[in-house]
Amino acid sequence: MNNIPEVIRTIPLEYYLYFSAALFVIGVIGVLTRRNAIIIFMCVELMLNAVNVLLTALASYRGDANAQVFVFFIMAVAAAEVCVGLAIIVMTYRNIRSTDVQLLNYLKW
Amino acid sequence: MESVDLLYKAIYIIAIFGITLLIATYSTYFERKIAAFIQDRVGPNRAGPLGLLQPLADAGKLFFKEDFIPSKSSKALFILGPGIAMLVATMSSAVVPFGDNLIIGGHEINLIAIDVNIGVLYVFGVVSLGVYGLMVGGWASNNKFSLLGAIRAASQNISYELAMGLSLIAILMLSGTLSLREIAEQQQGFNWNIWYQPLGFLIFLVCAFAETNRTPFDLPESEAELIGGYHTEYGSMKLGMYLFAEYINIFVASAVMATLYFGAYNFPFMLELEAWLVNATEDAVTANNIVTLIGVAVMFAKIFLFIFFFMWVRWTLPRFRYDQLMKLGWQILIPLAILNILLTGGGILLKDYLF
Amino acid sequence: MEPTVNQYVPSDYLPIIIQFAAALGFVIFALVMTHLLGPKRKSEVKGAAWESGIESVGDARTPISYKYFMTAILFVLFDVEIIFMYPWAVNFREFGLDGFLQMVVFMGMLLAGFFYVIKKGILKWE
Amino acid sequence: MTSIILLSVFGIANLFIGFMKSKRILLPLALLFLLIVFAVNLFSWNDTQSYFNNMLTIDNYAVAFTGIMTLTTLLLLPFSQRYVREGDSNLAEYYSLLLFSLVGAIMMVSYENMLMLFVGIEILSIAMYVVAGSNKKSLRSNEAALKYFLMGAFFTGILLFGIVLIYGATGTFNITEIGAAQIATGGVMNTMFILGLLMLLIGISFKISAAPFHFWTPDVYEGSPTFFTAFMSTVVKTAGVAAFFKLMAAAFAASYAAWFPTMIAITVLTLVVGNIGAVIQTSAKRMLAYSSISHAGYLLMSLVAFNEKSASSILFYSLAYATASITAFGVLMLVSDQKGSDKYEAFNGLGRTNPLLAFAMTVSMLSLAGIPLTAGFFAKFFVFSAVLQESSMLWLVVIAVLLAAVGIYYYFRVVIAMYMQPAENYEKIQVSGVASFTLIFISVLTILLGIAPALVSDIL
Amino acid sequence: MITALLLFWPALAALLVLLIKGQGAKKVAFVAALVEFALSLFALSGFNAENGGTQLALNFPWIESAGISFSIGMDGISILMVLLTTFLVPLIVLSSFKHDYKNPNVFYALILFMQTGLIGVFVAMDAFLFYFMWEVALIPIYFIAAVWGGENRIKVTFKFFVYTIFGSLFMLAAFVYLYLQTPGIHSSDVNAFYQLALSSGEQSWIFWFLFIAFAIKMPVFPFHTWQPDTYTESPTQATMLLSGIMLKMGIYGVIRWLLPIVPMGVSQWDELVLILAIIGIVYGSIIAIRQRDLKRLVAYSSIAHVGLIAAGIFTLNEQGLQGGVIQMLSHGINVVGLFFIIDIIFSRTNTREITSLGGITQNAKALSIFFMILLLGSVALPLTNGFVGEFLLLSGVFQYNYIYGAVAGLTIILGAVYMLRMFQGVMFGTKSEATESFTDLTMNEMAVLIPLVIMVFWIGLFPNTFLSISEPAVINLLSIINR
Repeated sequence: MNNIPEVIRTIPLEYYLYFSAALFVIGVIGVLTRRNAIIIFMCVELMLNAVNVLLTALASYRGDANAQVFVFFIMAVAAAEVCVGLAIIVMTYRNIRSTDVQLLNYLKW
Repeated sequence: MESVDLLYKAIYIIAIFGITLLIATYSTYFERKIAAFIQDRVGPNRAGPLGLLQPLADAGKLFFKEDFIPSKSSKALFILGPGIAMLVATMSSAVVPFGDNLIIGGHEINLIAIDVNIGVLYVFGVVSLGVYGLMVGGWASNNKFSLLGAIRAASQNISYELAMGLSLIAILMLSGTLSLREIAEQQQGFNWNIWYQPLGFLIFLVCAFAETNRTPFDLPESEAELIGGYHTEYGSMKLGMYLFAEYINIFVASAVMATLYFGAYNFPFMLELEAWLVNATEDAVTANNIVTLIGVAVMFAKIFLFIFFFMWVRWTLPRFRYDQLMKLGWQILIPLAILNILLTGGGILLKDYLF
Repeated sequence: MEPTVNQYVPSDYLPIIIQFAAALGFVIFALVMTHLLGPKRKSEVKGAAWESGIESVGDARTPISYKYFMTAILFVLFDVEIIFMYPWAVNFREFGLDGFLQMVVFMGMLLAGFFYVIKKGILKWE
Repeated sequence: MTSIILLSVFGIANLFIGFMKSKRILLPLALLFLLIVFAVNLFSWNDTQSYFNNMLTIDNYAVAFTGIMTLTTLLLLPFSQRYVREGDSNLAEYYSLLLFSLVGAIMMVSYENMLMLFVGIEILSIAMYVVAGSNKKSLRSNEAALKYFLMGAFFTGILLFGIVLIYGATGTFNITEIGAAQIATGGVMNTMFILGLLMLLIGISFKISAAPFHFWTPDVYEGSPTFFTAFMSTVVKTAGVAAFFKLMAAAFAASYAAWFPTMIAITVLTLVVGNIGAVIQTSAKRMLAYSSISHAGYLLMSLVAFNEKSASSILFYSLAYATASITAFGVLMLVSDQKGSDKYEAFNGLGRTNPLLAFAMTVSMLSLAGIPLTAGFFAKFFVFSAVLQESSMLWLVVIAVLLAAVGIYYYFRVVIAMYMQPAENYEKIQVSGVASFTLIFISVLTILLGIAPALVSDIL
Repeated sequence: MITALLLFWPALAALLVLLIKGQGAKKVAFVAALVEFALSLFALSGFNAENGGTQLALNFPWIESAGISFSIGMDGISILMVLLTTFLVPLIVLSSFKHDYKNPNVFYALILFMQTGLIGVFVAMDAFLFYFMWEVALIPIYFIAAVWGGENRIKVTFKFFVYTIFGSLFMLAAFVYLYLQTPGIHSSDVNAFYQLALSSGEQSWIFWFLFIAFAIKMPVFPFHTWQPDTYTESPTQATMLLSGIMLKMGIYGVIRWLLPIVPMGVSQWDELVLILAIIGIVYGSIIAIRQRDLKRLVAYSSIAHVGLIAAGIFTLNEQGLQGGVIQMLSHGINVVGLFFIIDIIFSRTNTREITSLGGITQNAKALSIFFMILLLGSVALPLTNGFVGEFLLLSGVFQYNYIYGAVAGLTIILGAVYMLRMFQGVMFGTKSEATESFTDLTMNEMAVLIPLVIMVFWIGLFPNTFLSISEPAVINLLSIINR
């Protein structure tokens, strides 16, 4: 029996790295290819969570609480972003009845 | 964990699962019986002795009804909705300790499905997933009543989740752990949290009612306004699952309340009893097992009490208005919960500094 | 996080999978069974959304009162703030008075936001 | 630190004051708040303090930039008269958001730990997402907010991943320790570190709208209400560049060789895109948006120069650019409110109808173009001299000089419109007293800095 | 101190003028300009002509940390330029009295403000101050030309502005580079620059950076394209300022800031510059011959004259430099006079086309005489001011290279051709519709022309008055160049 950081360490750090990198890349690809604002936003959240996974793994590997605290902050900030972001998306939706970002071309990209 | 332990655990989990389903099934029966009792009538009495087979008959009926999906709905989500609701409901009992250690053949078995140190968070997390079941179902139905019901349910659930979370904080400050088993262990004997947290319990209780969409908080399905609420379009076992999930939730909520505030499997003079039994039987293992089993019984007794309470309230109180409901959740319970935290914190500090 | 007295290994979480499998199994079983057992008769009227017997009008997916939406957003915000309190609450005794006062400041901010929201009338229904 | 606390408290107080019936009190009150913060901030001069276990360090660098950003906001506020006049129900919220975002900005210039950098950026950005869409009925505003938000969140993700990779490579979030870690390892850097560094660069480049991550800027700046565009292009940019430089100086000085090629490419691209982009615009607002990109390029120049002069040249440039931009956007706001257009033509005849506005605008355009007698000249001068310190970067200065000459073209289009083009109607634009006073003040300040730059340039 | 007073008085006066509403502004401006002239004479009285170095200097730190100081002072060349400025500005103001410009207060304030810039350029002994003043002089003239100019003014003046700024940014870059080469805590003082030991490669590119800036201002072929249009479209006062004084900034810049700082660069490229200058002479003259518009004609003649000055200066000998200095004065006086006369003609006939003019002599005897004198000065007839300058310049060029000298000598012949053609076309012949009721000079116009004509003869007859002032400075400069 051992404690959680040690448990996390039973899996090599690289795996966490690859895993979170994969998540992150999926998020990036999603942002770049999708047209629905909400899905884009969810992909962004996926990116943030990839970061969180990696941070947690690193924190355990280094026995450093700083990284865990960082995760907390990312979560809090992500929540704030969700609020503002959803509000913006809803506001736009009420005006154009769609969440397709391609429909928004009143300004040149 | 050894495979034998795992086996025992699996048996235990299946057992609890079965018990959960059983209790949920029979809750419907008791609900009607209690309603009848309160309204001074007989209640179900045809199927089997005292109508005891009534739930089975109901279940059978649900199974044999047409598995109907409205043409304009989103098919996949329509099926997913009740599935999620049911899944989530049955998952949440995993971290509740129904009893202390049972020692069988030298193996010590904790009477808790999953003994993790984040039990409270687990319950919280899983329960809040329940909202998805309602939302998905209501939205997938593509029916205005369903949608409105689902949204009402969702906003009601999340509103009361805040107060619930805040009221839990006070408990955590007292116990210093997130593990439900440890919280239960700390309430050894008659040292129940309810004595320290009456206000917290009250808040939690109200929130538990709201979370399970029980009267007086059953606005999502208030027949007069919204027909069936989120499950207007549902039939057959899919409807059954929503109803089932509700009763399972009642059961889990009762279990959690019992664990957090009423000492779980602890009962007064528990240690004395065990000491006496060790003396009497001269076998620590047997004594332990006997006490544990009594504890399990006590636990279920407490749970049943709460379930009864749930039903009692249902047939006693009228339904809230929606604005009253939201006002209660946000403007009364949340400040109260914060006040409770401050009082608890102050009390603990005062105690630590003075004594 | 502080290592706790009781220690855990990944396999401690195995029971969750068992429980999940059991729950999932039951759900799938029930859904499949009811699908197989029940009769199947379709008709246009039956397939339409039920709106108190009146013919259904338009699509149900219309925007509804923004109040619900505001509630959801506020929930996200406050819930995260509450989550912040959990580690603090668990380690409350360790932090002692200092920690308590810091949390009072935190809750002060929270309450300020809360009262702002109330005064703004966002939680006013009807 | 006091300024951070004060701003937060004032911001909250402002929200509640907003519930009062009269909205008239809000503007004076917000000005008063900022004045207090500005004054209090100065007390920290030469009094370096660390807070929160070294997560924030209020040193002279931070105080100077805080001062600039507070001053900028202070000078910008009088131009919100439109909202005051129309009795916008969210006026208090706008002010509060500005105050809150200033908190973020201050954190960005005083961080010692990447966590604070991240939090600062987010506090700033989230407030900006909101204000970008504050004109709820306008589709342009909606679109600007949505784009800004989606892109902003996306690049925040990249920034974060960069921070985490750097943490993975060095084991710390403290920028000084990161710097020390590289020296300790003899500047050896693994893939993780390089990747992290690259992502950091991308993330921050986005925030200061450096090319090729600038694409959002013109749209967002054009779509947002002009008042907030002005805030974005001044305070946000200043904070971004100051944070960028602090990061590079403290954490990545040892790996200069690794990021220098990337940064110099970004810088040149930014200069080119900003200036060339501005030339082809027909809308003055959009021109100002592109011009803000180009100014990011000049600011980046002093960053890539990366020597002891960089900090003070960034400081001076930020101040000069901020003062000029306030006037530019302020006058644009007044003009476009009246004429309903933000094209160049809207400025026609302004020299005749409103000599004061025209004069202030001229001064600001001259300053933006970097013509002597204005602060903008010395700003460019300090930047160029910082870059020329490194003789290998002469070519960069040549490019910048050529592009600065291009800049004159589009800035003067405004001046030409004001003084030389006939207007359709000569209707005087109503300007409130406090706005007029601010314009005069800024013009005097711009010229004063253009004559005696030592007032500011020597403090760092 | 007197230098600082000279520098700041016009700026102060400009602020004062700005406050005056209505046409009274011009009078105040005139008085202020006269005061400035008196001040410059006072400065001259305190000036020691024997000394080749900087006098009446003032130096205090400006941007202390950067070693940049507010350093002003005058040597023989500077003071002549300052005198030219202070002499011409009151005349230019006076010449505008018959016009009623709108917003006169702004107009005259800008002129006075520009004077500060011009004097600043001539007295600056610090590179950045020089650059600063260079631009300070540019902005007012841009506005004067752009706001009060002719139909095409917007495009034309903008071209002018961008051209000049473009060049001056190169100058700035070069200055910054030089500044960074100075030892210790850097300095941008002119003497510090003189002492730099730069490699020939550095000198070479610095030369071009600086040269482009000055060449645009002068303008030397092929950087002249902004000039004829700008002269034509600007109001006459702006044209006078541009051609009479501003143009000299470029030449002065070459003398003060180019030759002594990068002598090696100069010796590498002076051949090319000379060729350019001489091409400019021939080109300007030939184009001038073909012009029908009076203003354009004088504008192109200006290119030719400036080409000669540039050629003379780049010979790097004493005759050339002295000739350049004296020719700057002469050209300033002549060209201002000519433009004024063109303005007079234009204001009475509403045309500047040579073909639609003619026979003015019959109505305006006095005008004819003044015109003739200025014109002869311009074509360098002996006894006029033009002769002294051109003689010295040509002899300088001859010393450098016979062939160049011979080609440059064409300027006199060609100049005579187009000038006399112009005079003939405008003044003689039959009266045209436009000149039917031509009136002679007014008192006011006389008051402008008389001082100019006096100076034409003064310089022509007693060039030593001025040559002696500049000689020590030129010798001093040459010693620095040949260090």
